[in-house]
Amino acid sequence: MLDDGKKPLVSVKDLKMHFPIHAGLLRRRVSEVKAVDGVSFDVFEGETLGLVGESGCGKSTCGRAVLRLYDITSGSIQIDDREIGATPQPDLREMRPTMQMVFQDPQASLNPRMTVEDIIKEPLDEHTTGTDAEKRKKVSELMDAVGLNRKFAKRYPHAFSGGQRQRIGIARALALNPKFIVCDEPIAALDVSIQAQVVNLLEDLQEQFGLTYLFISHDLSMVRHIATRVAVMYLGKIVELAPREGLYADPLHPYTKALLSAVPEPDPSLARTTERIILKGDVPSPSNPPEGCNFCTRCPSVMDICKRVEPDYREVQPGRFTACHLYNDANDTAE
Amino acid sequence: MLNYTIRRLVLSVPTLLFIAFVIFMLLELAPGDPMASMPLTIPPEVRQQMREALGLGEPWWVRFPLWLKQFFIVEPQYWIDNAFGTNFADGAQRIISFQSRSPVFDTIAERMPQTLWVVGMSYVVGVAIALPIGIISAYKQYSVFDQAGTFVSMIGFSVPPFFSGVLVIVIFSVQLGWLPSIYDTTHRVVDWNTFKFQLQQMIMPVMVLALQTTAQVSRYMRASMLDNLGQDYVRTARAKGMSESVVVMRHVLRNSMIPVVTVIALGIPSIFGGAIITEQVFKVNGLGQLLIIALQGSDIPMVMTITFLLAVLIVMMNLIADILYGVLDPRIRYD
Amino acid sequence: HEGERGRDGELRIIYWQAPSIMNPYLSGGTKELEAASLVIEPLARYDTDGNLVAWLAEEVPTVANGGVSEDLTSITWVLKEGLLWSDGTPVTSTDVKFSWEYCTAEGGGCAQSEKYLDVESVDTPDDRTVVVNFSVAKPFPYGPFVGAQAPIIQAAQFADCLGPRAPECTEQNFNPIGTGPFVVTEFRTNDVITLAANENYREEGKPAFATVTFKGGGDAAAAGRAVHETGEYDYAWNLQLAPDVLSGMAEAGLGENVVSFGTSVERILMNMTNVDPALGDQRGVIGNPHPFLTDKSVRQAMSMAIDRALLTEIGYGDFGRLTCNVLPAPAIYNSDANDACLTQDLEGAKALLDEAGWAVGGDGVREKDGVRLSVLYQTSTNAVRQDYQALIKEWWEEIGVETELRNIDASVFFGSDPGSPDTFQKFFADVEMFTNNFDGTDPEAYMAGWTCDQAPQPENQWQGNNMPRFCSEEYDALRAEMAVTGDIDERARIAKAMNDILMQEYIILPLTHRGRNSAHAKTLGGVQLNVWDSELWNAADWYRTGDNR
Amino acid sequence: MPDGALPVLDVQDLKTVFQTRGGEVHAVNDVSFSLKPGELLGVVGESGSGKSVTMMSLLGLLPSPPADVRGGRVKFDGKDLLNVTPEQLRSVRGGKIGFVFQDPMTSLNPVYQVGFQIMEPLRKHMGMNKREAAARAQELLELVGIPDAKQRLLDYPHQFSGGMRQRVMIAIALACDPQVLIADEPTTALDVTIQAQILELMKDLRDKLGMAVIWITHDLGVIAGIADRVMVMYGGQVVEHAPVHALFTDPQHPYTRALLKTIPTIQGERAARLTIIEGQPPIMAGAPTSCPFRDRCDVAFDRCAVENPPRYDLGDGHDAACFYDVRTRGPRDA
Amino acid sequence: MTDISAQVQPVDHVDPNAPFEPEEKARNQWLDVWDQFRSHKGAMAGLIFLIFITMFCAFGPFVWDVDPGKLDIRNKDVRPIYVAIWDGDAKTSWARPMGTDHLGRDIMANIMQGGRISLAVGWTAMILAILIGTLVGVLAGYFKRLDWGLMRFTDLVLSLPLLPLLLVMMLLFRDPLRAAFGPENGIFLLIVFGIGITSWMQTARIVRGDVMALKEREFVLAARSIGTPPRRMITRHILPNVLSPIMVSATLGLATAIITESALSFLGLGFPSDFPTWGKILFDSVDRMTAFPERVLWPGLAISLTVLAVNYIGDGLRDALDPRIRGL
Ligand SMILES: Nc1ncnc2c1ncn2[C@@H]1O[C@H](COP(=O)(O)OP(=O)(O)OP(=O)(O)O)[C@@H](O)[C@H]1O
Ligand SMILES: Nc1ncnc2c1ncn2[C@@H]1O[C@H](COP(=O)(O)OP(=O)(O)OP(=O)(O)O)[C@@H](O)[C@H]1O
Ligand SMILES: [Mg+2]
Ligand SMILES: [Mg+2]
Ligand code: NI
Repeated sequence: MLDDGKKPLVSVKDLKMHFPIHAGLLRRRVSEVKAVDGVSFDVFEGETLGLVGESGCGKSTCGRAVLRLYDITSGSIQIDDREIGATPQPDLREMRPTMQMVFQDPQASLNPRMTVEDIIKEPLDEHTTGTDAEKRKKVSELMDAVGLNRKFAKRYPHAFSGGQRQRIGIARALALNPKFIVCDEPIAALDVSIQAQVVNLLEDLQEQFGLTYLFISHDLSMVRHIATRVAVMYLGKIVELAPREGLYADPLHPYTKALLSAVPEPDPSLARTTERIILKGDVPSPSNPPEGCNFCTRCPSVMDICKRVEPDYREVQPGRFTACHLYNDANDTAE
Repeated sequence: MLNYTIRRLVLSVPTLLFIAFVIFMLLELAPGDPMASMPLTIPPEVRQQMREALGLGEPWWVRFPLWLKQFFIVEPQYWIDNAFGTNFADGAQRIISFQSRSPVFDTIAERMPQTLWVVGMSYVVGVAIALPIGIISAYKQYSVFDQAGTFVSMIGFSVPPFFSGVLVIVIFSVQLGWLPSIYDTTHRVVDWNTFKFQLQQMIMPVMVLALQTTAQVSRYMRASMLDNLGQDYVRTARAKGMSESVVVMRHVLRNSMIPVVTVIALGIPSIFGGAIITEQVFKVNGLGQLLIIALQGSDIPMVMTITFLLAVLIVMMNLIADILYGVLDPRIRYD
Repeated sequence: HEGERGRDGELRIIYWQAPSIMNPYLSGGTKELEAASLVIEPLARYDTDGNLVAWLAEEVPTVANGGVSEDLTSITWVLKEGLLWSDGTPVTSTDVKFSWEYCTAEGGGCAQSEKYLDVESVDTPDDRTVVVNFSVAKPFPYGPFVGAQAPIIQAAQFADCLGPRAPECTEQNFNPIGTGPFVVTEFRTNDVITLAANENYREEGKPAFATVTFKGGGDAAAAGRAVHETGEYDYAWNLQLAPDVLSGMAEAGLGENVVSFGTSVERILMNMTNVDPALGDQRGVIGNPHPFLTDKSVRQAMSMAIDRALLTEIGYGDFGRLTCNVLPAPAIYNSDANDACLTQDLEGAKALLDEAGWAVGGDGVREKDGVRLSVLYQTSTNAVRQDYQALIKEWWEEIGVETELRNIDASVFFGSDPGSPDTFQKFFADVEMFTNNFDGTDPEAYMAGWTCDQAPQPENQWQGNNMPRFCSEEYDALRAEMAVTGDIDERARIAKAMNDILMQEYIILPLTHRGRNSAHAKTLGGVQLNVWDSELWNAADWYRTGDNR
Repeated sequence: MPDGALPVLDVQDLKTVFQTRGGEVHAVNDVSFSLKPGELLGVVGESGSGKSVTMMSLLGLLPSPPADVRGGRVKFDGKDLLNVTPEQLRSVRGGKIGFVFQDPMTSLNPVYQVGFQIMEPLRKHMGMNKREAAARAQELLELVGIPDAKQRLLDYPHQFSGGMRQRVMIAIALACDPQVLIADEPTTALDVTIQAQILELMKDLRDKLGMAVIWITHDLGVIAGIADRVMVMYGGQVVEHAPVHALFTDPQHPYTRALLKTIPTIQGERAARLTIIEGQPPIMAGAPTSCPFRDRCDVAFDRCAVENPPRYDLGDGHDAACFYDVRTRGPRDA
Repeated sequence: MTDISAQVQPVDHVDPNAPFEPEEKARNQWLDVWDQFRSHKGAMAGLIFLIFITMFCAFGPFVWDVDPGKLDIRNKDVRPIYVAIWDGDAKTSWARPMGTDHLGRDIMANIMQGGRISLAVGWTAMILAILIGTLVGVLAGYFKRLDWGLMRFTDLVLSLPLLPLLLVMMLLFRDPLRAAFGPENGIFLLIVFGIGITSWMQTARIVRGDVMALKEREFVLAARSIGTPPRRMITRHILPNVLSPIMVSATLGLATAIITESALSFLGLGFPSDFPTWGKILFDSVDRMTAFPERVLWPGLAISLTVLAVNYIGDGLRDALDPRIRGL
C-alpha cells in the first residue's frame, strides 16, 4: 500500500448491492440490477477518496451502501474497526454518529417543512442528551462553522440558494462530529461559482475537524482538486484506483483515459487541439452487464479476451489498482 | 402484463373468500329477520316454520359453505347448462332469495339494464362533464370559471340526493310536467320515440347522480392538469410550434388522465352500491334498490350475493386501475 | 261502462312497497297478497263491509243452508259452473284440495298454514264439490279457501312444487295460472309486474282493462305524487302520509283519496315485566315485575295524559278515527265502556299520581321510594310514529313521567330474531307502540293473543303475541269460553268483555283506529276500497271514466 | 465563420419582467445581440442570470402571467417576433427556430412514442403525411447518431438513456431544418463522456446543415470547445460579448475574470484553493440603476452604485459593460 | 395529483441576505401561518362563516332559548316572518321568526340544535376517518410488509355494507354505550363511529400512495442516515408532507359525514326522533317542500355552506401550512 503508516478508517471488501427485479406469477426474483458488483477499497484516516464515474454506474449506491443505508447483498464493510456489513438497522443507530452523508441534491435532501434549525438539530435530538438551549447553541455553532448566518435558523430550506442549502446539509452531517462523511455529488446540483464555495468549505472542515471523506462526483476537475486518491467506477465496478497525480497524469484504464479526455477545457486553443477519445454507444444496463469486461462494448482498445474473461482488479503499480486485461498480459494469457 | 394480471387474480381469490366470510358473519350477527315484513297476523309457529323452510334452522357453518358451493359451483354450472344445453347442475339448488324464492342471479341480471342505463350513464355523464370542467378550471386557474366550478361542484357534492331528487321531480314532473317522475323499467327502446322517452325518464336520475361524480372527478382532474401544465414537456411542445389546443388536449391531457383514470375506475364500485337513495327516489329499481330492499327484508342470500359481487367489483377495479395505469403510462410495466 | 273486454287500455297501479312474489302461500306480505289477488282467487271473500260473499263458489255455505254440518266439523263448498283457468283448462275440486295440500306440505314454510289449522281432510266427491273436514268443531269454518290469503292454485301447475321444492318453482311462483281477471305477462321481483286481461275470465266484458302495470318501490309520497300530481298512475296503495301532505297533494286535482276502516289500531303497550339491562338474561322474564308500570294508577295516568283527538288529527286526519278499544271493529264487537279515554285529562292524571304517592321530584320527574317514573318508549322508524312519540313524550313529561324515545328500523323491530334485543316481541323497553289488526272479521285468534301463555319468554324463544306479558285468570277464562261458543252475539259479548279488561287495566292504550287510505285517479271508476280483503278485490270491475287518458 | 453576412436573428433591447407576489422581477434587462448564419454563439453566466428567460422570451415561450415581455425587438426573417400573430409565431417555433431544453429527462412527453414526438413538428410545419414524416424522423435519428433508428422510433422516452434522450431532443429541434437552433444547457444533465459525444455531434451538424446556433451553458469549458462568439450574462444583462479567443485570453469584465478563475481544470497547475466569487447574486427587483455586479466586484467605484454601465465597444466585436478598463487599470470614460 | 396549490409557487430563492430586517427574532411560526391564511380570501370567508354558524349553533340557544323539542300545536305551520312581505295573509309571528314545523316546534331552535349535532357528527366522524385513514395509509405505505394486508383490509371494509354493519354495531354496543354515556351520547357515539369507520378508505389509499413516493425522497434517506427511528421518521418527515392530501380528504370527509348522517335518516337508522340534525330536518321536510320551502331551504343551505366553508378553509390552510407557499 501507498502509505503503510496510515490505517484505513473505512475498509470495504467485495461490496455487492443488487436490487432485485421481481417478476412472474409468484413474484419470483427473476433478475437483479447489479448496481454495485464487487467493490473493494480503503479510505484512510484524514484523506479524501474521490469516486468518479458516469451517471448510473453505481456511485451513489456504493456510497449509501457503505453507510448501510441499504441492506447490502454481500461483502464486508469496516468502519472504525467495526464490521457493519451485516448489522441489522436498529443496531446501526449507535454507529450513525461516526458516519454521515451529504446528499446529491440539496433541495431534495432537506425536508421542506422543517426549519433549518430543526433540520440541523434532528441528529442532536436523536443521539445526544441535553437541554433544548444547549442544542440550539450547538446548532448556531454549526451554522457558523459552515458559514450560514445564524439569523436564518428559523427559515425553511426553500428560502435559501443552492449553495446555502448544501451548507445546511453539511451542517447536519457535521452535527454529531462524525469521523467519516460520504459526500454524494455535493456540488453536482450547484452553480459553478457556488461549487467552489462548497468545495472550499469541505476542505476547511476537513482541516479543522480531521474528517475523512468519500467524495463522489462526476466532475473530474473538481475531484482532482479535492481528492487525495481517486477511484473510477464503471458499471458497478471500480476499474481504476490511484493517487490523484498518477491518475490524471497517466491514466491506465482505457475508460479513465476516455473520461479524462472528454472533460472540456476552458481554454479555446487547448480545447480545439486536444485529441478527444469519443466513446461510441451507451452504457450497458446494469441488470444485464456484458460478459467479460464490463467496458468491452465501448472500449477503443478492446481485445478478444475482454469479451470473455472478466479482468481482475489488482495492483499494477505501487498504490495503483486497475482492472484491465491490458495490464494483465503477463499472468492471464494462460487462461 | 398478462402474468401480472394472472398473479393478481390468483392472489385475490383468498382475499375474496375472506371478504365473503366476513360479510356472511356480519349478516349473521345483524339483528334483522326475514319474517319482519310479514304481517303481524301470521302466528309465531307459522313464522317459525317459514323460517325453517328458508334454511335458517341450520347453523352458519353449514350455510356458509353451502353458499360458497352454490356461488362458485352451482351457479356457473347453470350458466354453462344454459349456454350449451348441458346438464352439469343436475337440479342442484341455486342461490335462492328469501323474499322472491327465485334465483338471486336471475334477479340481479334483470336489474342490470336499468342500473347500467341510469347509474352507469350517470357516471359516464358525470365524468364527461367533469373532465372539461377540470381541464378548463386548471387551464384558467383562478378565473371566474374556475371559482364558479369549485363553488358549484362543492354545492352539488353537499346536497343529499333525497332532497335534490325530489326537488327536480317537483319542478320538472309536477310543476312543468315535462318528465316522468317514475322510471319505467320495462320500457324497451325500439325506435326514435321510445328512445326519446328513455332519455326523458333517465335525465333526472342521471343528472342527480352525475352531480356527485362531477364534483369529485373535476377536482381530481383540475389538480392533475395543474401538475402537468407546469411540466417541461409542455414547454417542449410549445417550442415545437404546436397550437395551444394540441398542447393541452394532446400532451397535457393524456398525462393528466393517468391518475384520473384510476380514480374513475376506483369509483365505479361505490357508484354501484351508492346509488341506493337516488334509485329509491326515482323508482329506478336497479341493484341499489334491490340491495336496500333485501337489506330491509333481511334477505340474506340476496344481500350476501350482491355485496360479494360488489367486493369482487372492488377488487377487480383495483386491478383494472393498476393495469390501466400501466397501459396509459408507458413508464410502468408490470412483468 | 259496459263493453268488450280490454276496451279501456292500460291500468297503472303503484305500490310503494314492491311485491316480491305472486304466491301468497310463500309470502304473507300484504303487497304480495294484493298483487296475487289480481290473478288467483279464493272460493269466497269479504266485501267492503266485511260480509262474506261467494267468489268461485256458488254460495257461502252456512249451517242454515246446510253447507256447514251441525256439529261444525265440516263445510261443503260447490264451485261455480264452468270455471276455467286462464290457460283454458277447467277448475275442479282437485285444484281446491291441492291448494290445501300445497300449504300444509311438510317443509314448504307456507305463510298461510294458520288458515288450514285443524283441517283433517279435504274430500272431493265430484269435480265441483269440496268438503273440508275439521278435527274439532269450528264455530267459524271460513278459514280455508276464503279471503285473499287462501286462494286456489292450479294443481297441474304446482304439482312438482310441494314442500321443500316450493322455492325452486320460480316460474310458477311468479306466474301462477289463475282464475282472476288478469294474467301475468312479466314479473320482475320487487319491481314491476305487467299483466294482461285473462281471456278465459268468467264474466263477459270484464276486465275493462287490457293490461295492468303494477309498479312497486319508492315511498308513499312518491306514489301519492304519481296519482295526485303528475297523473302518471291510476291507483296508489296505502298512502301513509301526514294528512296535510296528502290533502296538499289532492289539491292538484288529478286524484281522489279513499279510505276504509278495518281493525287496525295504533296502540301503546305497557310492559309488565322489568327489562332493566342489569338483569341480564332475566330481562323481561315474568317473575320480575316492572318497577312502576305494574302500578295501575301510573298506567292510567299515562293514558289520561294522551290527547287522542289531537294525535289522530295530526297523524291521520280523516284517515283515522278515535277509539278507546283495541277491538274497534266490526261494529258488533266495538265496546263503548271505555269512551272516557277520548278526553285528555292532564290534571286528573297528575292528581291520580299524587294520590298514588308518586311525588314530583326536583327535576320534575315523579318518584316514589327511589323509583323514578322514567320510561323508554320504543317504536319502529316511521314519520307518523315519530310525531306521535314527540307529542306523547311532551304530555307524559308534563305529568312527571320522564320519557326517552327510541326508534328502531322496522326490519329489526318487527323481526323475531331471538338474538336481537330490539324486537317488538322481546319488548326490552317500558312502552312500545305499533299497529296491529286481524284478518277477516273474527276476533277470536286476535283476542287470544293476550292470554298468559302467549307471553314471549326465553323458554318459547320470545314468541307469542302477549308482548306486555299481561296475565289475568279472568281474561284466560273468557278466552276459553269463546273457543267453544258458536253464537255470534254471545261471541261479541265475550270479545267486548275481553277488550274491556285490557282497556280498564290500561295494559294497552289504543291511540287511533287507523283507516286504510289509498288514492285513485279521477278517471278510474269502480274502486271500492276493501280493508277486509285485497284492495284490488274487484279490479275486474274497474273501468276508465271520462276521456282524460 | 462567415463574416459580414446579414444576421439571421437580431435582438435589440429585450426586456422581460416577472410579476410575482414579492413584486416584479426584472429577469432580462435590455439584452441585445445578433446572430449570423452558421455562427455558434455561446451564452454563459451563472444560474439565474437570465439566459433561459432571454431565449424563451424570443419565442414567447414564457407563461404569461407571470412573464411579461416589456420591450425590445426580435428581428427574424423580416419580422419582429414580439409583434406577430400567435399563428405566425407558432410557425417560427419548431419550424425556423429549433429549441433544445436543458433537462432531457423531463422535456419529452413520457406517454408518447419518440417517433410521434419527432413527427409532430414535421407534420405541422412541413405538411408531411405520416409516411413521409416517419421516414424523415428515422433519418433524423440516424443523423443524431442513434443506432437502429427505425426500431427506436417506436420506443418511449423512458426506454432511452439520458444522452439518447437529449439526442432525440436535438432531432426534434432539427426536424424542420431550422435557420437557428437554440440549445439551452443541452448537456448540463449529462456526464462528460456523453457530453463529449453531443458536442461532437453538434459541431458536425452545424457544419453539415449550416445553421446558426445559440448555445447556453455555464460551463466555460464547453464554450471554449465549441463557440465562435461568447456572450456573458449577469443579473439579466449582457456584461461582456466577445469572440471566443478574445474572451478567454483577454476578459474585460470583472465577472468574466472571476468566473475564469473559479473553475478547476484537469490540466495545468492544481490550485491549492479555489477562488470563489464572494457574495450573492443580485435580486432583480426593479429596473437596474446600478451595476448588478457591484457588490461582488473587486474593482467597483462609486459610480457603479449610481449608474448602470453601458456596453463599451472595445473593437474586434468585443464589448463589455464595465466602467473599469482593464487595459488602463482605471475608470473608463464614457 | 393532490397538491392542487403546489403550482402557485412564487419565485424561488428570495435572497436571504438582503431585504430582511437584521433582527430575525424567532417570529412565531403560527403567526406566519395566520398571515398567509388571511391572504386567502375564500378561506377567510369560509372561516368567518364557520365561526358564525358554530357560534349560532353553540350560543344561539342561550339567546334564543326556545326548547327545540317543545311542541306547540296551536302554532303549527307558522311561516317565517319574511313571508309576510309578499303574503300578508300568511300565518307569521315575531315569536317564531323562522316559523314552526307541523308539530309547532320552533324551526330556528331546531336548526340551532340540529347544527350542534350535525357539526359534532361531521367533525368527529371526519376526524375519526382521517385518523384511521392516515394511520392505515402511512403504515401501509411505509412498512412494506404491512402493505398487502392493510390494503386487503381496506378492500374488505370498502365492500362491507353500511346498513347491516350499523345494525350490528347497534346490537353490540348500544346498551353498553347507553349505560356509560347516557342515551343521547351513546347513540351519538355509535353513529359517529359507524360513519367514521366506514369512510376512511379513500384517505388511506391516497395517503399510502403519497407515502410510498415520499419514502423514496432523499430527505427521508437523509433522516435514516442520521439514525432516526421509524416512529419519528413518520411523525417528523412523512406526516407533515402528506398533509395536503389529508386536508383534501378532510374537507370532503366532513361533507360526507354530514350527508351520510342524513342518508342514515333516510334509511331509518339515524338519531331518535327527538334528536334533530340538519340532515334529518331536511329529510323530514322534503314531503312538505312545496308548501313550506323554508323548511328545506335553511337546513339545506346550512349543510351546503358549511361544506363549502370547510372546503375553502382547507384550501387556505393547506397553502398556509406549506412553507414554500408561505414564502417565509
Ligand atoms: N432502489 C433501487 N432499485 C432498483 N435499482 C436501483 C435502485 N437505486 C439505484 N438503482 C439502479 O442502480 C444503478 C446505479 O444507481 P446510482 O444511483 O448508484 O448511480 P450513480 O452512479 O449515483 O448515478 P448518478 O451520477 O446519476 O447519481 C442505476 O442503474 C439505478 O437504476
Ligand atoms: N416563472 C418565473 N417567475 C418569476 N421569476 C422567474 C420565473 N422564471 C424565471 N424567473 C427569474 O428569472 C431570472 C432568470 O432566470 P433564468 O431561468 O433565465 O436563469 P438561467 O440563467 O437560465 O439560469 P440556469 O443556469 O439556472 O438555467 C431568475 O432570477 C429567476 O428567478
Ligand atoms: Mg448518484
Ligand atoms: Mg436556464
Ligand atoms: Ni421560495
